[in-house]
Parts: sequence; structure tokens; C-alpha cells
Amino acid sequence: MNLDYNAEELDFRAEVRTFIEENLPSDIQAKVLAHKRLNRDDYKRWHQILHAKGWVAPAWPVETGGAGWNPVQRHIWEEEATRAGAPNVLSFGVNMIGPVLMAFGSDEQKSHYLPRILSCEDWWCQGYSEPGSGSDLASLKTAAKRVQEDDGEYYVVNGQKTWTTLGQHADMIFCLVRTDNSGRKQQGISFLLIDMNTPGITVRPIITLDEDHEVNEIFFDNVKVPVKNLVGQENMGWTYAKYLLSHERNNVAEVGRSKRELRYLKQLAMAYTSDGKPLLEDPLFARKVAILEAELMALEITNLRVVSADDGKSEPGPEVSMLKIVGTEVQQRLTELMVQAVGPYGLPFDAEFLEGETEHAVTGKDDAAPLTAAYLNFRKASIYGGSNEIQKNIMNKMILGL
Amino acid sequence: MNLDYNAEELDFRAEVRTFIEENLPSDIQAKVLAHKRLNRDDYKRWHQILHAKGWVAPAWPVETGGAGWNPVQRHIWEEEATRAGAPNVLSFGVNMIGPVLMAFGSDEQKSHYLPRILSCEDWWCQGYSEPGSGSDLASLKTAAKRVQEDDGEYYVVNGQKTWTTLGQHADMIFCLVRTDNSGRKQQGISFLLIDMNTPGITVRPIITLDEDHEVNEIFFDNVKVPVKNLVGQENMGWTYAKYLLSHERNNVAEVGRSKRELRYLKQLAMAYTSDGKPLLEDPLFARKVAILEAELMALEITNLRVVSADDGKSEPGPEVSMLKIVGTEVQQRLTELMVQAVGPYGLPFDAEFLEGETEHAVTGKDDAAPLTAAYLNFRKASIYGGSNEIQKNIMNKMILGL
Amino acid sequence: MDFNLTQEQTQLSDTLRRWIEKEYDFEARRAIIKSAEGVSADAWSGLAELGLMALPVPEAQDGFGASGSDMFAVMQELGKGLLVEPYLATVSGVQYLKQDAEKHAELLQQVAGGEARIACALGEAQSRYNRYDVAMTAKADGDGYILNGRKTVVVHGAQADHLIVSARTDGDPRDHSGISLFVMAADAKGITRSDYRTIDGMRAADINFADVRVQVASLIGAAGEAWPIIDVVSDYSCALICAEAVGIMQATYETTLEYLKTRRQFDQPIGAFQALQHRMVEMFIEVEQARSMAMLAAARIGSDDAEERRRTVSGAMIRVGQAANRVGEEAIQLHGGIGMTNEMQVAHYFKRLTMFGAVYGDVDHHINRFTHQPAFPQSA
Amino acid sequence: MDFNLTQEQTQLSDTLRRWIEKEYDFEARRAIIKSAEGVSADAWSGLAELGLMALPVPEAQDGFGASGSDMFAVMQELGKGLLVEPYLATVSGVQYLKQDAEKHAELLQQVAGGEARIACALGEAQSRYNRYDVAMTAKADGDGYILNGRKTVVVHGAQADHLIVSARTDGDPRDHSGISLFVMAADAKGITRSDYRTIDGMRAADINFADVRVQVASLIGAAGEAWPIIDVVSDYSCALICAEAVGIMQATYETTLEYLKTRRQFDQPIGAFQALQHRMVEMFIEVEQARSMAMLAAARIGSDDAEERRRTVSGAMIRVGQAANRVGEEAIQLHGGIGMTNEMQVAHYFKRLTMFGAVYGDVDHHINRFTHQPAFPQSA
Repeated sequence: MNLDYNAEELDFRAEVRTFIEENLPSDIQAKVLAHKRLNRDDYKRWHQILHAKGWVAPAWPVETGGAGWNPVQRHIWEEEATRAGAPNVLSFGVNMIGPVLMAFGSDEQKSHYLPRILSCEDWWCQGYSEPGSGSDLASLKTAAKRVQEDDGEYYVVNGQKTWTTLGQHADMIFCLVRTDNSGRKQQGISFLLIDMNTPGITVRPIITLDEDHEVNEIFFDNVKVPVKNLVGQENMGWTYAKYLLSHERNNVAEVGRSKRELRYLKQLAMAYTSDGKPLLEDPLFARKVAILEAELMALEITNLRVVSADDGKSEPGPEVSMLKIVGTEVQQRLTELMVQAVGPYGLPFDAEFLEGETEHAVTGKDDAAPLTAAYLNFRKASIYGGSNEIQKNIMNKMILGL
Repeated sequence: MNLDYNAEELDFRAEVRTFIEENLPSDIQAKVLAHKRLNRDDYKRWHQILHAKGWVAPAWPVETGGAGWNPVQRHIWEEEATRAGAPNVLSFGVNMIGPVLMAFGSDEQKSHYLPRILSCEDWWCQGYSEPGSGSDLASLKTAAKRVQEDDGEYYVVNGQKTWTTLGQHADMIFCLVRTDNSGRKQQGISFLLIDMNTPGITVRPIITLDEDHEVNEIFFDNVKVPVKNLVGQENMGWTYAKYLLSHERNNVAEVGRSKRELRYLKQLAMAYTSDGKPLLEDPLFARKVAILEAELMALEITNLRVVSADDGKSEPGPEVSMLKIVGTEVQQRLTELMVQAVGPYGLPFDAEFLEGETEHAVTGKDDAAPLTAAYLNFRKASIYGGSNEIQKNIMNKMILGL
Repeated sequence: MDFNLTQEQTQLSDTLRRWIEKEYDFEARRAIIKSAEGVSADAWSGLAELGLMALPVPEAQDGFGASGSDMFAVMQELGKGLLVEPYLATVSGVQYLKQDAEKHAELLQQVAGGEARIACALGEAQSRYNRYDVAMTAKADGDGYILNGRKTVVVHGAQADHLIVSARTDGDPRDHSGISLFVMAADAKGITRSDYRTIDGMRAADINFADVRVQVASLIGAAGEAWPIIDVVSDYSCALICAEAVGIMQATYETTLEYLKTRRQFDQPIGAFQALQHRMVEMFIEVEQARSMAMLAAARIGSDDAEERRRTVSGAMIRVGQAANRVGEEAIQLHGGIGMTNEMQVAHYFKRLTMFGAVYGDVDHHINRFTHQPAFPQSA
Repeated sequence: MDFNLTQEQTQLSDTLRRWIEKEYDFEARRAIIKSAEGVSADAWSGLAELGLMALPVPEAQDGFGASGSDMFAVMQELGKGLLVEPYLATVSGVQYLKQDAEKHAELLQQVAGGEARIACALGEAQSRYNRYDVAMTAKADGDGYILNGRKTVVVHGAQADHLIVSARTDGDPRDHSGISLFVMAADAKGITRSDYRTIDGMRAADINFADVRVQVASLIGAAGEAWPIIDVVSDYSCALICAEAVGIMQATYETTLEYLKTRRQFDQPIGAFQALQHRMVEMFIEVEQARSMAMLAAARIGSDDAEERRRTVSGAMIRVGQAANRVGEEAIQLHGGIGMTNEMQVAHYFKRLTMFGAVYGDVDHHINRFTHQPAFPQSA
């Protein structure tokens, strides 16, 4: 048992840290640290900086253009990048469709799409959830019918997807569609790659309770998709989807981000006072911070235990569900305490400031202005990507066996 | 909406308070207040004092020897009695078998047993639970077979009951037994009154984790019970059992007791110090007390809302389950905070002192000595009489309808 | 003892509920929030016609002299409807004026007639929930005072036509003594208001006072002795937001229960899952325990026993505050993604519940107050 | 980074587990608790033969010089077996002696050989968890000191043959300076010990010191400068009870899971009920999070960075303390009535977990310590 990084790992950390210091654009960093909203260009710019360095896909093999890092290196990278206030690299391309294509895609799909993921030429989004199928993903209804036309064979897609994160910016969507209704619901699902510019696709914003436009509904009305855009075999999509879900574990604990936010919380609690004293010196507030800090310290080790047991080859275990549950609880609690820290300043809602349209908040409290919106937004963390209830069902089945 | 007692109710409270002050034996009161264990004589003595006054059965009609109080009067009585440190009158006779006999018993059963309940000539215990049937009470297996003998008709009872509270002191037990196996498990159950001196009955103590002897196993080996001891009709016992359970609501919130214990907790937290200051002045400890006190204040009103809506005739609603859940949570939390209040003095276990065999605790801390045992003992509160999980199932079914 | 609403209270509640259903549904509310004013003059007239403005005003000033439990009934309904009008602000203002009612009879009459809206400008940038933390100054000058300073996050500060303002006529910033209360026209010379939205659909303002001159007649109570008044009126406001929160929680509970019955996953209503059933039972209990404490606070805000009043009100803010947090978060979680959208009423319930303690003190603030009552070591 | 036990640690754990299964099962343990001594000389020899006594002793004094993670492995197994022997007391004693190892080499060698048992007499009636709150006095007298005072709830105080005692040679009762540490024979003249059971199956004693004379050679460290030693050794002991608690919680989790699989109600195993499944998942998470913190504490108790050591250890006492409470209470609730009986191992797990913080500080104590570290405003 040795809980310290070895010399090689420390060197790697130093290298990573230096790179981020030198290359993370300060305007993007400032937005992230201040809980302001990022736009399409912010994401793309950081993606391309990383692409230039060859670091945009930490887990991809070097021969496919990835960084080829082992799990501990990936953990160090994530910790350092989030600590510094770098935006997350969007998962949909690098962590989701990329690995699926590597495992199940045709040679043509691989050679066409993988480089475009790395370069961010294609911005991908995910077409999984439907209004009727949330936790029960396999009950999806969006239909794809195979038809022969003069210029080739197509799937004609009809239906609706929802909760499509940043779909308004996307060039491509990977979709689960139903190609057969005859068997069990998990059968008869296929995995399609669809160009967002295809006629018949409509993207409609969903405005969330923090008045943000982050997710969308996507409607498919007789959308023609060439059959070459089918991944793997028809009706085998559920297998690929499960593979993808099991690889969606990247940095699920979000320890680096939460450590950054914990520091921010403490800064707030030193800056905001009650009865003339910093709130962090109020024993009741300090208590909540301490309990959360201890939880996060424990989570960091739990995360490292899972990371260090990961040989990078076998399927990740149900421990990932535990990291998701505890990780999201910590993230949500951090936002909750931040709102509490600023007291009455949690109340003003300054949309213009959040969107970067004004330099300062109307109240003059730039640090407080985004916090309640962030709290509200983060309620999603325990809902999406498999709600924490679903994670508990998974853990029950896989670990407890009840 | 008026949350104050009216003049009549205030007069009643004054009368009750005076009576208790003048009649509650100080040695019994001292044991109760100090969390020491009561013996058979303690319970009997207080029972007989109340009997002499005509107050032993608050809810029974006056014509049957009860006090005939309305729900608010009963609440005042319970509040005052527990506040002062009176022991509870044991439920098994007055609150459990008594009402069942009044509703379903034969005239002979009523005239024989009811006066003996009031006078405590018969100490009753309950034979419901079995090792295999806890929350699932209706799955009970103790069998009663009807046989004709020379001197009359009998049920021959074989089987085992468990968790029989204070059964070691009992003269009589009321039992659910299986008289028919052919239908649904709720059918074929009969309700028998059994003399504890009948040959074939063995009482075996169950020692609980606080090393107390409060509950027992009772074994029935060919125990002959005259058929006149059947309550109501054969195979209708489940109906009577449900009636009884629904009347087992008496003072289920235990507000009076919890208020007394809250005061005791505060005294402890003033007497025990940390860093030279009373623990109650430690913001973290005071916080826990305040949260609990607010919960108890709310519970008192919730309880009064249920009590004042009770016309004394209709079946009590599922709100009683809520009182049970919150009431036990408050009681358990009080014992937990008492243990925390005394710090290292929660550790010593002084059985002799608890049983009254020594005047002072070995550590000299008489106030602290019984507390951890009380905490451990009170874990039962959320388990017996229908666990809190069962109460939630009931509330879900009856209120939510999910 | 009687826990039911009186016939009059029930009648008013029913009328109010019907009015809200008709005049202030989800779409109407959304339009009001989006409007430049952020509040609705029509709604204000409507509420005044129902008698809501006269309700808290003393009978001597043309009001109905409502009790705490009358206000409990009203606030509960306003909570269910999530009204964003400056009612609580105005009613709190009435409570201040009532402390010196004859002097301020005219304004009280205007409120009763639906012709005036009040905001209470007490908080400052540094004061958090401590209303004695007043840096704003009022300097005696001839037959009046000159006020300088800044009040922050004043709920409905820009929608009011009168302001009640605390300022220091004596003492150091956090002294309990030396604070004075003034009432003045909101457009008095030297006042500038910066209006903004709040996250829960209301409005608030930062208000600057630059050499604002007021007459001695605008004092509420004696100069320098406003703290006990502020303490008692803040408790009154607390009891009212507790009642409002109970109404919101009741509606949140009902809508979540309905969702669990209708939303299907894995071929059954999600309410068929026992883990969710138990959590809904816990939500039910939260609402009922909060309701009990809110009822008790409403019954005690008129109490002469100041310490018992403080204990009860802070106890209510603790218990209702906990419930508001738990019920709100749990409702969103049980709704899943759909609860995250601004189209759903439950999202708006949640936002309002989230901000429960933001003005009158969060749970920790009231725990501190509760545990610092002199009788705390004995109370139960 | 490596989170696995080394081969040696695994071997020792396995051996220890087999020894406990064979020599220290439920019945054997019960007999020991019921015995007059309350501990077992045979068990002590057995553990010594396995090397447990030599383990924490420095190599220079015939020991193995174990690391924190070695001790983590051992304590976890002792926890699973709920051993009631004075191992933690003795090992903590060794840590004190190690601070002045050459001087106390002989006693260290005796411990390593299984020939000595130590108890640490630090707490007093008023001191709660503050080990600097020392009223007991040591008065310099010729070539030694004369001790007067009373130590309370000294775990295994009557089962030890040596005592480590804190006493004040200077300063006022709660001063951090002026405290001295002495080691002495437990049967020294003037010492009287009142032995009693503890609720979790152990023994403790109140120990009276009346004009007890010790030599200067019995000092550990310099006179009056014992506080930093007490602070660091208490942290060591904390890390060890965290490891022990993790072992107990692991066993509690396993036995509860097994019960949910076998206990049938309503014609199915109770583990089929989703509400209970989710609660078991939460218990699993509690155990794993506690394990992580206990591992971290074990890794940091040797750290030269005293503040980082304090932060980690108090963090562990917070997180493990919460888990001990939750896991213990939940295990009893999930067992129902049967968990309330003294016949069930789970009841004994629960009792031990209940007393987790009773000697080395409860969760609140460690929250206070954690939040008062100078770097608290920056740490993460």
C-alpha cells in the first residue's frame, strides 16, 4: 500500500501542469473559474489546442492519434486540467462515439470520423433518450426503416430524441433507433450516425430551470440516412450502446473539479461575512465545509483505488456507479454551500452577466451572481447519464446480488 | 385555528398535575428519570394507584371502569404523566386486549377479564410475533387443534411466540394461532386467551444487546386451552388483530416523554464540559439539540392535529404511522445525543447499577451510567409494533396510493 | 384547541384559490415575470378587491385587523400559486407602520385601499441576515434627517411607492441601539433604485440614498430605538414566508405524486418502485411537520412573550427551511430530467423553495438565534 | 501508487484471520468477556506468536518497525474478530515509548516479546477529548516526581502491567505546555485501580494516584513538553481505530447482506424489496468511503507535515465516525428484532461501532480540530 505518486508520475504531473499554465487561454479559464457559461467557440478553441499537442484523446491509442495514457496518467491529467479551470473536453466525440467506432465501426467509418473527432471538425452529440424512455432506455421508439432508393439504400428515420446536450452546436449525432419491433425491447435497436444537416431534422431548445440553453429536443421527420452510416450490424445497437455506457466512466468522480470548487467555496466563505466575521469562522458553516471536505478526501482515494485497479482492458466494474453517486453528491453539495455562503446575494438573477454580455453583475457581486444558477443546473448531475437511482440498481445487481 | 387549551382543558391539566405530584411514588419516579430499569412491582404499584383513582384506563368508557376521557384529555394526561416521570401503564391489558374484549369478547370474558385488567390482577402479554413472522405477521404458524376431551372441548396449542415483552411477569397471554391452513394466510387465524400457568408453556428469556431481560420466547407444547377462551369466532382472529393494531395508537408520538428527555439532555449538556465550557455552549452540539427541539415542537403540533381530529369512534387513520415514525426518530435521536453528551462516560457498562443493585455507578457518574444502554435499547422503537418500513408501506398505500 | 381554519378563513382561501386558477395560472405568471414591470397592476387590484390588502391593516385604519392564522391561510394559497406580487413586502411594511399606527394612518389607509405598495429596505451589502448590522446613516438636520447609504437586495424595492428604511442615528455599525426607522416616498429626491430579477421570479433592487432628506414625522417609533420593532416585524415576516412555503411544498408534493402515478418506465408507473414510495412518504412527512411548525409560528407571532415568539419563529424557520430544501431537491430528483425544464411548474416551486431563507435568514442563522435565547438551556 | 496490501501484509492478515476463526470465535470471545480478567492471557500469547506484539516495536528493540499500512492490515482483521484484548492500548503505549526509544528500550523489548501490556492513562473526569486538559500533578521531588490525581475511563487500565500517565509539572489545567509523560509499573505504590466493563465488551478503569513516586528516568521526552508527543500518538491511535472500524463495518455489511438474502417475509427474501436494496447500496458506499479515509490516515500518520497529518486523521475520524454510526444503526434496523439480541454477532459489531469516538474524540470534536487548522481556509 503506497498512496503517493512515484517519480515518473510526478514528472508527468509537472509536464501537464506546465503545459496547462502555458496554453490554457486566460479568458476561457476566467469563465470556468467564475461559473460563467461557455460558448461553442470556447470549447472548440481548447479542443484544438489540445489536438495540436496530441492530448485531446487521453485514452485513445497513440496510433489512432490519442495520448495513449494509462489510467493513472489520465487521472493526473483530469485532476490538473480541472484544477486549473480548463473546460472539459466534450465527451460525445472523444469518449463516446470514438471508442464505439474503434471497436465496432467499419474501416471507412474509422478513417473518416476519428480524425475529424480529434480535430473537432465534427462536433458530435448523442441521440439516446426519448421523451418516453428516460431510465428505461431500451424502450426507445424512434424508428428507422430500410428503403431502397435510386441512389442507394437508406434508413428513413422518424421520431424524437431529447436531452441532447449542446445539440444546437452539433455537426453529427449518433442515434439509437428501432429497426425491429418483433422481439424483446433490447433487440431490434440499431446504431446510426446522422449528419445534423440532413433535411427533416429540427432542433428545438429546452430551456432549463436556470434559463440556460444547454439541452435540446431533436425531431426526425423522414430523415434519410445512408446505410453506410450504420455502425456494426443491424439490430445489434444495444450491445454497442452498453459498451459505450460502460466506457462513459471517464472522470466520473470529478475529483479535480470538486477540489477546485471547494477552494472557491472557502474563498467565498472568507470574503462574505456575518456579524463582521468571515462566514468560514462560523462554526456551523465551517462544519458543513469540513464534512464535505472529508467526503471529498475519501472520494479522491476511492477514485484512485478504482483507477489504479483499472488495467485499461477489462470492462469497468460497478464501482464506477459508486463514483458517480458520491461524485455528484459532492458536486451538488458544493454548489449548495456556495449559495448559502453568499446569503441574500443568492437571490439576484443576472442572465446578461452569466452569458458574458455585461462585464459586471448588476449587484456588483460578480462572484455571487452565477452561483444559484449553477446550483440549479447541477441538479442534473444526479439525473443524467443514468440517474443515481439507476446506479443503485446496478450496484445492487452487480455487487450485492439482492 | 386556535392552538391553545381552553379553560376546561387547563383545569383538567391542573387536576392531573396535582394528582401526579401527590401520588407518584418518588422511588419509581427517580428510577424513570434516571433511566434505570423498572421491576414488576414498580409497574404494579403505579397501576394500582391509578386504578384506585379510576384513571388506569383513560380511553375506556366510565361504565366499564375507565376514565372516559376524550382524545385531548388523554393527550393532556399522557403529557403530564410522562413529563413528571411516571412509568407508562403497560399497554397489553388496558390498551390492547381490553378494547378487543369490549368489541368482540363474550359476556363471560368481559365480566371476568376486564375488572382484572383494571386491578392488575392479571398481567397480560402479547403472543403475536413468531420467529418466522416479523413484519409479515399473517404468516404465523403456531397451531391450535380443536379436540374433544372428557371434561370438555379444548384447543391444543403447539408452536412458538417471540419478542413477548415482559412475558416473564405475565399471568395471561393473548395469542394469534392458526386453526386452518386451507385458505389465504390471513384466514384461518384465531384469537385465544391463554393462562400462562397452563402446563406445556415454557418462557425463555431473550437477552437484548443492552443485556436487559425485557422480551421472551414462549414455547407451547401441547398446551390445552378451553374453547371458552376463544375470542369471537374461530378463524376470524385476523380481524380482531387488525382492530387491536389500529387501536395501538395510544400516545404513539410519545411527545411528553420526549420533552422530558429533551430537558434531561440539556441538563447533561450543561453539566458535562469540553475545554472548561458546558457542552450546550458548543455551537455544534447546540445545533443538534436545536434541530431536534424544532422537530419535537413540530411533532407536538402534528400530534395535536391528529388527536383533535379524532372523534374517538372512527378508525384512526394512517397519520398514526407518521406519528410512530417521527416519534421514534425523535426518541432515538434523544438517546443518541445523550450518549454523545457524556463523551467517554458512555463507555462504562454498569449492570448492577442499572438493576438497582448498587446505589452509585462505579464511575461516580450516575447520570451517565444508564445512557448507552438506553440508546441501544431504543433501537427497538423503530422495529417493534410494526417497523418504520412497514409504517411507510402503510402510509404509501393509504395516503399516497402508489 | 382547534386546528381547522375558521369558516371565514376557509371562504377566503377558496375564493383566493379560484381567483389564482382563473387569473394567475402558469402562463399568466410567466407573462408577468417577463414584463418590464415584473409585477401586475391588474393582479394587485384583483387581490385588493378580494380584501387581501385590507386584511393586515388595523380596523382603525379601514382594515380587517387580521390574525396570524388569517395570514397563514392567505399566504398558503399565495404560495401554491407562486404569486410574484409585492404582497409580503407590503404586508411587512404594514406591520412596521402598525407600530406607530396613528402617525402613519394615512399610508395604512392607502394600503388597505390597494393604492400603495411598500418595500422594506433593511439589508446592506455586509449585513447578511443581521438587521442590526446597519451602516447607513441618518443625520439629524433641522426638523428632519439626512440619509446616506445603500440598501441591497431589497425585495420589490423598485415596485414599491413607499420605502421603509433603517438607518443609524447613533452608535457603531453593529450596535443594537441607535437604529431608526423611516418611511418615505420611493421617488424621494436622492433615491436611486437599480431593479433586477431574482432567480425565483420576483424582483429586487439595490437602493442608493444620497443626501435624502426626510421629516421627523417619517420616523416609525422613537429615534434610535427601532431594533425591537425590526425584531418583531421580522418574526412576523418569517411566519408568513413559512406559511407560503407550506403552500408551495403542498403543491410540490401533489404534483410529484401525480407524476409518479403517470410516468411509466420499465412497463410500470415509477410510483410502483418501493424505493421511490418510501421517499414520497418521507416527503409527505416533511410537508406535515413543516405545516405544524408554520401553524405554531402563525399562532405565536402576536404573543407578548417575546422570547417564546423568537423561539417559535426561529424553530419554524429551522424546520420549514429544512423541509423546503429536502422537498424541493427531492421533487426534482423524482421528476428526473423533466423537472429540470423551465416549462414545468415544479421547477418554479423548487426555485422559490431554494430561496426560502435568502432574505429572512437561513437554517444556520435561525439555529444560532434559537440556541442563543436565554431560556435555551431549559426549554422543551 | 498502490492500494493493495503487500504480500507480507496479506500473509499476516490471512494468518491472523485463520487464528481468529479458530481461537477467538463468538463463543470464545463471550467466555473471555465473562471471565474475571476480561481478557485472555492465552490469546495474548497467541497473538504474540503471530508477531503482532513485535510488529509496531522498532527493529532496534527487537521489533519489526511496522508501517502505518502494516498496522492498517492488522487492525482491520482484529476489528472483524472484535477482539477485546489490550492490543490498541499496548500499541499506543509503544508509540509513546518510541518517542524516547533508547531510554525505554527494555520495556519495548518486553512488549515485543509479548511479556508486557501497556495502558495509556490520559483522560480525566473533566477532560472529555481534550488531552491537554490535565489536572493531575507531578511535583518534582529529589531525583523524581510525586504524582497525585485521578485518571478516568482508561481503556484496559486494570489489565496492563505498565501505565503511561500524563501529569502537569507546570501551568494551568488547560495549558498545552507544562504537561509531562511518565511510564510506570501499574502496581506502583499509591496506585489504585477500579476495573469495570465497557458496553462494547472491553474493560476500562478509573485509576487513582496518591503520592505515587516515580524516578526521572520514567519521563518520556522532556518534562513539560509532552503535548506534541500526545498529539502525534493520539493521531496514531486514531488511525488504528479507523482501520479497526473499517474491519467491523466490512463484517457488519457482509452479515447484513447475508441476512437480507436469507430472511424471508411476504414469501420472498427481504432483500427483494427495492427500498432495502438501495439502503444496502448506501451501506456499501459508506464502508468503501470509510475504508478510503482509513487508508489515507494510515498512510499519513508517519508524515513529517504535522498539519497535513492532523487534517488527514481528523478527516478520517469525521468520515469513519459518520460511517460507524450509519452502518451500525442501519444494520440493526435491517436485521429487525433479531439484531437486538445479544446472541447475534451483529449486535456486538453495533456496540463497538457505537463507541467508535468515545475515547479518541467524536465527530464534532474532530470537526472542530479540522476547521481550526491554520490552513483550513485554503486546503482542498
